Amino acid sequence: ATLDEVKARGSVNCGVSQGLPGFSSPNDKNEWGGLDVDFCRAIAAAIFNDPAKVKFSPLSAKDRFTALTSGAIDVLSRNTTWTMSRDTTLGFNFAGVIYYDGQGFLVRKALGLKSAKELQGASICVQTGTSNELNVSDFFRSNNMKNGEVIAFGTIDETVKAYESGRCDVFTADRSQLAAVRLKLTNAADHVILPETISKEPLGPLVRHGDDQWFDLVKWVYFALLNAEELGVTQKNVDEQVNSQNPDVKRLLGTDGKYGEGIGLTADWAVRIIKATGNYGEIYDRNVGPATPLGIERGLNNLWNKGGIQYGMPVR
Amino acid sequence: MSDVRLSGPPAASRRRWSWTDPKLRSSVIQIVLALIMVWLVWSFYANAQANLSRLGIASGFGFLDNRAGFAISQTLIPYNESMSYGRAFVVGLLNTLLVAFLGVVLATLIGFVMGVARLSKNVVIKALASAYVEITRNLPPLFQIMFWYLAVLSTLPGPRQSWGFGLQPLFGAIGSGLSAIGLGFLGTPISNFAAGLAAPSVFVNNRGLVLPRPVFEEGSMAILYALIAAVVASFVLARWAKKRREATGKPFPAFWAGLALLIALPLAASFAAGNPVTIETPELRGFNFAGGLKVIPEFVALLLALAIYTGGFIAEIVRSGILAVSKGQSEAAHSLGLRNGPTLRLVIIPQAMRVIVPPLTSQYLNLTKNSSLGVAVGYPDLFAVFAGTTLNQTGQAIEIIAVTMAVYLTISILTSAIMGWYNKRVALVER
Amino acid sequence: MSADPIIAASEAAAPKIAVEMTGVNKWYGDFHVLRDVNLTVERGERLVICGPSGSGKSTLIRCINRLEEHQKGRIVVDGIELTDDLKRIDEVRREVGMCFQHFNLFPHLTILENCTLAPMWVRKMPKKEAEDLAMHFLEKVKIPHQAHKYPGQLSGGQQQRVAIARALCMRPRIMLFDEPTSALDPEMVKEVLDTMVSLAQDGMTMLCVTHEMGFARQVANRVIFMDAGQIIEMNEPNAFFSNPQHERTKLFLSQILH
Amino acid sequence: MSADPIIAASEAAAPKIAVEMTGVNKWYGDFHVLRDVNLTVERGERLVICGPSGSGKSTLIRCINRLEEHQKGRIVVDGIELTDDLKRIDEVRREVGMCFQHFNLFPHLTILENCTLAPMWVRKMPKKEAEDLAMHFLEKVKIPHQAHKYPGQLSGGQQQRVAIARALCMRPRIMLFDEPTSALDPEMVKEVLDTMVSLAQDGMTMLCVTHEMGFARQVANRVIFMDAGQIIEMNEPNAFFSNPQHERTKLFLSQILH
Amino acid sequence: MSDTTVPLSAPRVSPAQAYVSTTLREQEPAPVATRGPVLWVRKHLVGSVPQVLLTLFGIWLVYVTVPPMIKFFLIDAVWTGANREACLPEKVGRAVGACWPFVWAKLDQLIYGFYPASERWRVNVVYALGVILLLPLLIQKLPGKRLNAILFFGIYPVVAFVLLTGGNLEMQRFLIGYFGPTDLFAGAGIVQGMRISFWIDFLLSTAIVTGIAYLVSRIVAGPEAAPGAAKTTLSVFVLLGLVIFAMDIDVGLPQVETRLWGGLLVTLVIAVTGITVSLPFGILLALGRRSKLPLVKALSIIFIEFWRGVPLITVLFFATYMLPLFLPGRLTIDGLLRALVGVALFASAYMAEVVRGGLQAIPKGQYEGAMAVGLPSSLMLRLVVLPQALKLVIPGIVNNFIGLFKDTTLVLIVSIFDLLGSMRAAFTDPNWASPTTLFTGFGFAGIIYFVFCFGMSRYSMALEKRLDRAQRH
Ligand SMILES: Nc1ncnc2c1ncn2[C@@H]1O[C@H](COP(=O)(O)OP(=O)(O)OP(=O)(O)O)[C@@H](O)[C@H]1O
Ligand SMILES: Nc1ncnc2c1ncn2[C@@H]1O[C@H](COP(=O)(O)OP(=O)(O)OP(=O)(O)O)[C@@H](O)[C@H]1O
Ligand SMILES: [Mg+2]
Ligand SMILES: [Mg+2]
Repeated sequence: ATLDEVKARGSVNCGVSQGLPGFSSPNDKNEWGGLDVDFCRAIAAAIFNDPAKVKFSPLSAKDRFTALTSGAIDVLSRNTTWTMSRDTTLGFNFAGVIYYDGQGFLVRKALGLKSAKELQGASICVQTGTSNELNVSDFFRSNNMKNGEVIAFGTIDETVKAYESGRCDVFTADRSQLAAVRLKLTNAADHVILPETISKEPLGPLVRHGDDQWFDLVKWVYFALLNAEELGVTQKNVDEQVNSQNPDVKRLLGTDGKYGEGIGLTADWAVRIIKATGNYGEIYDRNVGPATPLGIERGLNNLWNKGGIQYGMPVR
Repeated sequence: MSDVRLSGPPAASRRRWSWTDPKLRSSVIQIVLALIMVWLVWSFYANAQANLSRLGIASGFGFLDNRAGFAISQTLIPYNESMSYGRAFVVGLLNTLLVAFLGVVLATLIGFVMGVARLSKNVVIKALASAYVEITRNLPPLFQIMFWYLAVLSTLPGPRQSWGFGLQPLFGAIGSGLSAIGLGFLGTPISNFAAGLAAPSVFVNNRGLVLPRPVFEEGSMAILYALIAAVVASFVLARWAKKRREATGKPFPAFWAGLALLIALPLAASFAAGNPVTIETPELRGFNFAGGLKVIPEFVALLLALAIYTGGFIAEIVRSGILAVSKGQSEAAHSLGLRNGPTLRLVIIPQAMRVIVPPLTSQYLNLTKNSSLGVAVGYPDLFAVFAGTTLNQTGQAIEIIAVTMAVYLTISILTSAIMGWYNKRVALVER
Repeated sequence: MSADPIIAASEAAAPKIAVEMTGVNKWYGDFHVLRDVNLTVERGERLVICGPSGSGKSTLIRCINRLEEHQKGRIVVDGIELTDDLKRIDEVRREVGMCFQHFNLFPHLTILENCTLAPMWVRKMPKKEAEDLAMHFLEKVKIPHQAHKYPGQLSGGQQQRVAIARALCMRPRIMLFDEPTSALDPEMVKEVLDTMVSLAQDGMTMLCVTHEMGFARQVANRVIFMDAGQIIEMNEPNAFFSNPQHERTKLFLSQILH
Repeated sequence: MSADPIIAASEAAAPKIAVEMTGVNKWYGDFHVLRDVNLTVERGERLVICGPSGSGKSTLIRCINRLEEHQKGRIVVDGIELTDDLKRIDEVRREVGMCFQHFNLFPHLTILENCTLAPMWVRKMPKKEAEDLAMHFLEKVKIPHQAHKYPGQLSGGQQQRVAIARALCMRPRIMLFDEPTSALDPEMVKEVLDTMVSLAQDGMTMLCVTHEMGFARQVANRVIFMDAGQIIEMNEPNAFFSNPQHERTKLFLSQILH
Repeated sequence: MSDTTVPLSAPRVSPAQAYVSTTLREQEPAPVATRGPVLWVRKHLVGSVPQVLLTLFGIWLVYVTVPPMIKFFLIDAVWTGANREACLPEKVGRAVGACWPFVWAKLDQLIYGFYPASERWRVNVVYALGVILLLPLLIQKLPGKRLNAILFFGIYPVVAFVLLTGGNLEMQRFLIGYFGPTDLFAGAGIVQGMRISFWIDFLLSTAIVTGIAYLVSRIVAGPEAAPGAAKTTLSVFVLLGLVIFAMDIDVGLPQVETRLWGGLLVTLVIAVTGITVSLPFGILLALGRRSKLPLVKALSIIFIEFWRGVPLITVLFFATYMLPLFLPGRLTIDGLLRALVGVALFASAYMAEVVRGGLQAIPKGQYEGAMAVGLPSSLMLRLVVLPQALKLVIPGIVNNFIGLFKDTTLVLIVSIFDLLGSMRAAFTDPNWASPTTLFTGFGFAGIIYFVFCFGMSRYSMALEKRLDRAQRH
């Protein structure tokens, strides 16, 4: 079973993107950071009580699924859209939606475009192997527009490079990615993201079919993060919260019942997670929130009771 | 003398059963080997089965009929995202074949020119050709593809600042030539006529190369027929010219006559059919040029890099092929009164070819295989479209990689077979 | 055997002097290979040239059909002076046939094609006619049956005879031979020499570099001895062999004849 | 010269009959090379085999150490019948030495290494001993000084003598020679023949394909004449040369002796 | 025929024509140039009208390429700077050529990839050791080739491996563990850094395989061959055990995962491993292809032609993404190792063809000579045929190596960052985006590739010449 292998190996193998600020990218010292990365750290913390016991595999969109299928990684946490075919025929299970996103367009300001509807005849750069590649064709078709051409590149860097060099008029990807990419451009101010969101892009971690225990574990790490935020358990106060009398908090933190054992861990699994990475809101704010260079509002990604749709299943 | 009639060898007699019998030994070794192979194949199969069913991945080729859903930037046959993966496969395959075929042609041209240049008496030309060969052969092909794509083509101006090329310079030159010889008044009507043709109609920008495109309307078939007729006629003419030369010894300029036919017949047909072919000139509209024929920069970069890289190897092959023909051969031809041209054509090249062909074949194969590197610059060849995008969308790695490998293998085998056949034809007959 | 009518015919219009060399000098770089060579060969004459290795024999006869260029002096072949003019060189080469030590047949062509190549492409002869001519000479050298084989399938002696036939097909007025038998196995030497003798009997003008002294005695009008790029001695064969005048000639003959 | 003690020693235990061929037939594809050959060679005998080219001489002796396989009949060498059995083939090859027309020395090994290779790897002899043995035979063939050179640095005659020494190092009871002198320049033939004569004087059983009739007269017990895959005539040398019986033998001898 | 001479026309030499030279002429200088610079220029530059045109064209070509390049890479180049500002013409106030500070800034990444800075000395040691061991191997005159070769091909890889990865393989299972019915010894613990489970498995596997080898060879080749076969198998295992043991000891170096490797390091690791692994496999395949056993021959041909017929990137794809599907679930292989497997398979096929060329060049007489002195076929191969064949194909092997070196770039398609991949990654750094960054980067990487490949090709040519000479003497 995956969990046993992970334990024997002493680390979680986690597939991430090759460098997408806010989600997963290495800093100058080659330390990985970002929303997707922190999720992997949370898994490691839950298992080993050490968020460092995770090995990151940077993967291009094109390579990510085969890497997971082949067992090179245990979990893929790489802004991957939850689609039916991926969930079924490709042989994966999505453990949750860590970031609700939608596809948008990045263009040069100089073009003076207001709307994606004006993109008739434009050349479009997209990363191959993504849902974006499929959506963009559908968008043009459903709006009765003709795109100039869609040029698909193997990695995000190549795609951005091509956009920047003028090979395309438009770069399309998930809006969060666009925001991140824009930061990497030489003159961020010269580029704008068009208002349209042309698709639903629920991004989340996924695991292979065939190991329900591991699937549960990943899924519940995600729920633990959400529940912690909802219950106000934070990295700072988690030690105090252990003594909380709130029955929801007690169940989450394992002071009441041994829910952790259901996923092959110990009762205090969630404590370890929160201590290591903080709750979902903390992770969000740290990596992509308004205070970061990306500066993305919570929006849909707020908790269900705060106007968003993030909803952690109850620990019970 | 004893009477021994010619007879065939006897059938193998029965042998004593011994472990040092080589026949028996070899069969045992082979059986063991066969068993190992079977076990290997079986265990591969069983592992794959187990792994796939554990993951719940679909298998089989049913996916080929599913909707592909993605766009492809260069399509030789009509294609859009609502067509099937099977169609996308064909589009990719054709793109591979296109770049491989043009690459082979171009590389051969470059290679022959450079190979001959390396043998030139002219030291400047020789040095340049040597530099070309050494540089191109010693840089990885992928490096060269990326160089052309990233460093050269991507620095071209955007569509609005495109470099336009028309016939302007030509007509301008004619005009000034005419005025120079005092016929300036003639220049006026000519320039008027030329103005239409002279506007830029070929554009180069960082989106590639945009060319005027012929649009075939009703009646265009006539031109095609005329072209076919002209081709047939030139063949017949060439054969007739050869016959005549053999019969009477008199040469006939079959090449020029054929060329004239090839131009004149379709032109005449076009006139007769009321000029059914119109030229669609590209126009800058919105983001990009609309109309015309577009050649994407990914293709150009790949083609250039492949042709230039392989050309370096072919140049060396050609050079050594020519050097392999001894000096005595050209001396003999000269002493028979043959001049340099015929000596080269009738004596040197046919002999050089037999040295050149086998290594040339492997260069053609290498070029075809290297065309798969287009994936690094986003050229939608078989590998990118099928083993890339399709594999990603469907996840059926085994089927897709197997088919991809099989396709390349088939191309390789076909090419070697054709070149092998040709090589047999040019091989020397020895005692 | 009477003179070959085809060869005889081609001789008809020729000037009396076949080759005339006056003060011919040639250098390879700094090396002076031919030093003031004067030589007149009349029509129908048969010259044998001998001399030690490196003495310039090959160079001398290769100058005659301009496979090598001379730097000083005049060479007039069949009335045509050899200059840089390409047309004249062509003319001369059409009149002068040559056979090499290593035959230099074209290995990718059949024997017949070897023989018809030049007549068809240089003399613009119809194929049929060229083939008839070729068969005539192949018969003359006694290998008509091999016409459709390739050179690689023939023995050395046969190949050299084909080379002679190939040269004859251009109906040259002069034939040059550069050691035609020295690359052959001993048993094949004779068949080639026989062919050359029969050619001589037909009255062909021949210049022949060879060390086959029997052949020289039997066929040559004159024997020329060269050393260090000069003609040292020249005489009719009997006198040459029986009574050499120059020291070097004596030395050379003593080495070569046993 | 007295018998070589090492060779003599190795002969001690041998059976009386060295080679026995009964009704041996061999085909190359459909081509019948050996036709019903019957031949008995006694220990210590020295046979010379001659005959026109292509008559099957080489094939015959190559069948004896199984470089070629025969298809019909029996070959018994030194008491061992040759069958497909690899072990027997190995045994036979250990008892039978062979020298080829083109020597086939191993060019990447020194002379000494050429000689010690087989004793060390096949007879599992210690290196020192093998080298002593090799030097013994190299002295016998008169080239001990060249022991550390490579074959490419030796003349043809020397190479052939090394080849003989190499074969002797396996202390064979029978030696086969396939035209050992025909690839040599004339001046080297004698040195090799001398070596072979001295070997014969030591009492070695020898089968030798050669056209050196002087050698045959001096050394052979019997001369065999082959044609078209058959043994046509067999006799002791004097009778064979002075009074050949068969038409073909006469013809052949007339061609070969002058 | 004509030796019954028909009399030829009588000799026509009049006594006057008979001639004996009296003076011997001395060597004279030529009246026109037949050598020297003037003739050279005439012959090689301006012999005829087309020659002159060609020369002018050539000079024009040189003129439009070489000076601009020198200007770009040297004269107009920027040599120092901290970021893109240094290379922007607007900021510098002049035309800007190559942006060298970009290369300096990325140099570490190009040489080491993401190899941790504190551990880079290990890479340097490996580089240095490699050079120290390789140079004497390449220089023919130096003695001790055998020891040198053993050090380079035998010891060095192990040392390099331990240094680069940090050793400590932590192997958990061997043959039985992977291919056996269950993971028998998973429970056994660790003693002094050694995994008991692995070594139990190893010893057992060794015993079983040796036993099988003994039995099979006894059946196939007879009783006296069996101990030899068993001994050989055993020694192979002992050697393997030693190597694994050496790689497994924890020498106290921190582990550096292969995915941190990059740049030139990866290029060299792949090229060198590819060539050393492909040599023995290539030889086996080449021998297989010449085997008389139809099955062996057919399998070898299929294997060779298959790998030669498909592009390397499909092979890499296969190794990276499909190999794991075909192996038992328990077996996971490192990403770089997977690429190496692909490269090695591919290179073996090409190597096989090179070696086959050498085998074909060995004359039949050598085989016959060996057989006639009684060498059995295995010894014949080892002692007579292979030494000669391999020596003949050394230039071919070097050429193969050049090809492999160039092919290492393809690993970037399976997301391993070799030199070219690292360079491309460096291009995306917005800190260094300037109009000339790309050209500078390509120029730099190009020079490195060129120096390696050109150097090797010259070496192989020199070798070829020397072998030619050696063959002739
Ligand atoms: N192309 C060349 N360049 C320089 N020197 C040459 C060249 N060809 C021939 N020589 C030299 O010119 C001299 C005369 O050569 P030539 O071939 O005419 O001699 P030869 O009398 O025919 O000798 P051989 O009997 O060996 O054929 C020789 O010393 C030779 O080395
Ligand atoms: N491997 C082979 N395959 C087919 N035919 C062969 C082969 N080897 C020899 N022959 C033919 O068998 C015949 C006898 O050959 P063999 O070499 O025994 O003759 P030989 O008497 O030794 O002649 P030579 O004096 O030329 O060596 C020849 O006609 C030859 O062409
Ligand atoms: Mg998506
Ligand atoms: Mg000469």
